Amino acid sequence: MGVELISRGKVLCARLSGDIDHHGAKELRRDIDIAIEENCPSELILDFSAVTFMDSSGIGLVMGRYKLMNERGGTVTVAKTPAYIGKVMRVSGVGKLAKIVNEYTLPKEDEQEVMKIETTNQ
Amino acid sequence: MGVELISRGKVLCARLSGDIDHHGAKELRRDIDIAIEENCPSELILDFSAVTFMDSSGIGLVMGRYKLMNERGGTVTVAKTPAYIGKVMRVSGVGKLAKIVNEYTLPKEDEQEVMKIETTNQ
Amino acid sequence: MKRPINDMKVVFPSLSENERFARIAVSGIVSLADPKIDELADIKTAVSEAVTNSIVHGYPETVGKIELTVRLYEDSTVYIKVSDKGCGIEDVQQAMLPLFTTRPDEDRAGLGFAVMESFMDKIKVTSKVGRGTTVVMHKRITPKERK
Amino acid sequence: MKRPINDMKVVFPSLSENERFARIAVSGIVSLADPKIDELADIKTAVSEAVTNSIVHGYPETVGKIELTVRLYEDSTVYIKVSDKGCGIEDVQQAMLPLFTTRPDEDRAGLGFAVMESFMDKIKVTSKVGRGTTVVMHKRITPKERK
Ligand SMILES: Nc1ncnc2c1ncn2[C@@H]1O[C@H](COP(=O)(O)OP(=O)(O)O)[C@@H](O)[C@H]1O
Ligand SMILES: Nc1ncnc2c1ncn2[C@@H]1O[C@H](COP(=O)(O)OP(=O)(O)O)[C@@H](O)[C@H]1O
Repeated sequence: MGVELISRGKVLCARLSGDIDHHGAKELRRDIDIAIEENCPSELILDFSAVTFMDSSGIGLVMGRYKLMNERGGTVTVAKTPAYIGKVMRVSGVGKLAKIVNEYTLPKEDEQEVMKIETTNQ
Repeated sequence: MGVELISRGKVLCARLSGDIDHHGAKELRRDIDIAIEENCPSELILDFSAVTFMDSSGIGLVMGRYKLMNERGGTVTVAKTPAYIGKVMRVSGVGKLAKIVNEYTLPKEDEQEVMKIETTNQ
Repeated sequence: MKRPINDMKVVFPSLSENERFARIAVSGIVSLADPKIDELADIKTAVSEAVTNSIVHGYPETVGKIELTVRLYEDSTVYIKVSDKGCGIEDVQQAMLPLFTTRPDEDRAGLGFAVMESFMDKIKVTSKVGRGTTVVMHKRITPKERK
Repeated sequence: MKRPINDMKVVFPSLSENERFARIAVSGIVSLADPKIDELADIKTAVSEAVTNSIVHGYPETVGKIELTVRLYEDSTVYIKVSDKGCGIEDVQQAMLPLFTTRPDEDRAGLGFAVMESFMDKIKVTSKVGRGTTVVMHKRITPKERK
């Protein structure tokens, strides 16, 4: 379980990986929120392509980030959800809060900031 | 768990795969013994390279095949044991019954017989 | 329903790292019946929800025992029971409403029961304040063709 | 020894497919302590031996219950208990001798106890004819450095 954070211009991309459950969500949340504070993005992309399991704790994670980004006048995009995670997303109606996309491109930029945070906590 | 059987001349090679425990050993044993009956090899090579777990049921499998091959005047070779399986082999002293090798080459032959038996039983 | 062809009962403490363990244990039994990947994912998710609820809500301040029972029946029905002896639920019907949560601070979405309901065929929740909560779920799986 | 930091008790029937399940369950708990790969393999192997013995020898004709307990202690000691209420062992010392087996017909090597002894740090076997057998094993693991 972990998150890799990439900030490009006004976009912050969080590439999540591993199992997302209540146990791991706390750390993911903390890491993403710190990156939001530091980079003040107008769009937060949550990339689920490397997520292997997710229960409603992952929905809580999306909803919580939506609240934070909304307060700051920004948006949340949910990207690349594997089939089984898409199912959890659909049940939760998260599509009302976040844009759901299959693909995305990050803005190219000379100045790019990559923060890699790998939580090895199982 | 499964076994792929390759008969070339007087050599019968059994490529084992998956977890070898008491539950699966019975089927492996049956498949190998049928191939011994049919091909009458003078050497049986047991290839452990694709085995992911083994307990003393695997030792029983080797000892039982040794007895059978010995009765028929043949030999048993244990090949390509991964580290953790080598450890089980060492504890059991199976080296007294079977030749233990890292590599082997099968005799080339025009007439070759391949029997693929994949047991999907988990 | 007839006697189970296989079953398992696990007892473990309400530590959040055991959410993962509960999923592994349930996969271990259910996968013996050769379910389809998405059916196994559904069951793992439902178990994860129920176990997380016992950890987060059942024993909010303490560490208590959680009991997980899994049974496989001949007709390919999976029976799952998750129970705790925690604080219990005052109004079960209200608790089961989508988006209802008593812990919004903790980023709980209030969708645990909604996920269990939509991923399993049947769910029954019994609870008594101060005594604990039991969730029983059933799902019929389609075993892969055996040779 | 102090209180465990995590523990689990599983009860399951003596079906041979549960040998695999027992290994999955024990890995699920032990892997939370981040052991080295070969230490986890040792523990899985020892559990597989003990559980197989209960299935093959403890309940040769019937299906009975097997109980598996795993505890993790703060000093990284793993405690494992496997017990059955099967036929029991008449002479435990003899049973533990390498190559001794009462089921040579079944391709049993008589090395189950030898493997448990050499893969774990400590093993204690208690048994009573007609009442059942309990195997208790300990192993100190080296948890990987945590960040
Ligand atoms: N095992 C339990 N013990 C006590 N209360 C529970 C339990 N499970 C659920 N609840 C109550 O039901 C509410 C709704 O649960 P759920 O739908 O899973 O959403 P969430 O877990 O996100 O709060 C919880 O907020 C809690 O108040
Ligand atoms: N749980 C048990 N119940 C009854 N008898 C047992 C049990 N475990 C071991 N035994 C006896 O001890 C003998 C030696 O066991 P072991 O060293 O594991 O070798 P194996 O399983 O290959 O026979 C067995 O053959 C059996 O007679």
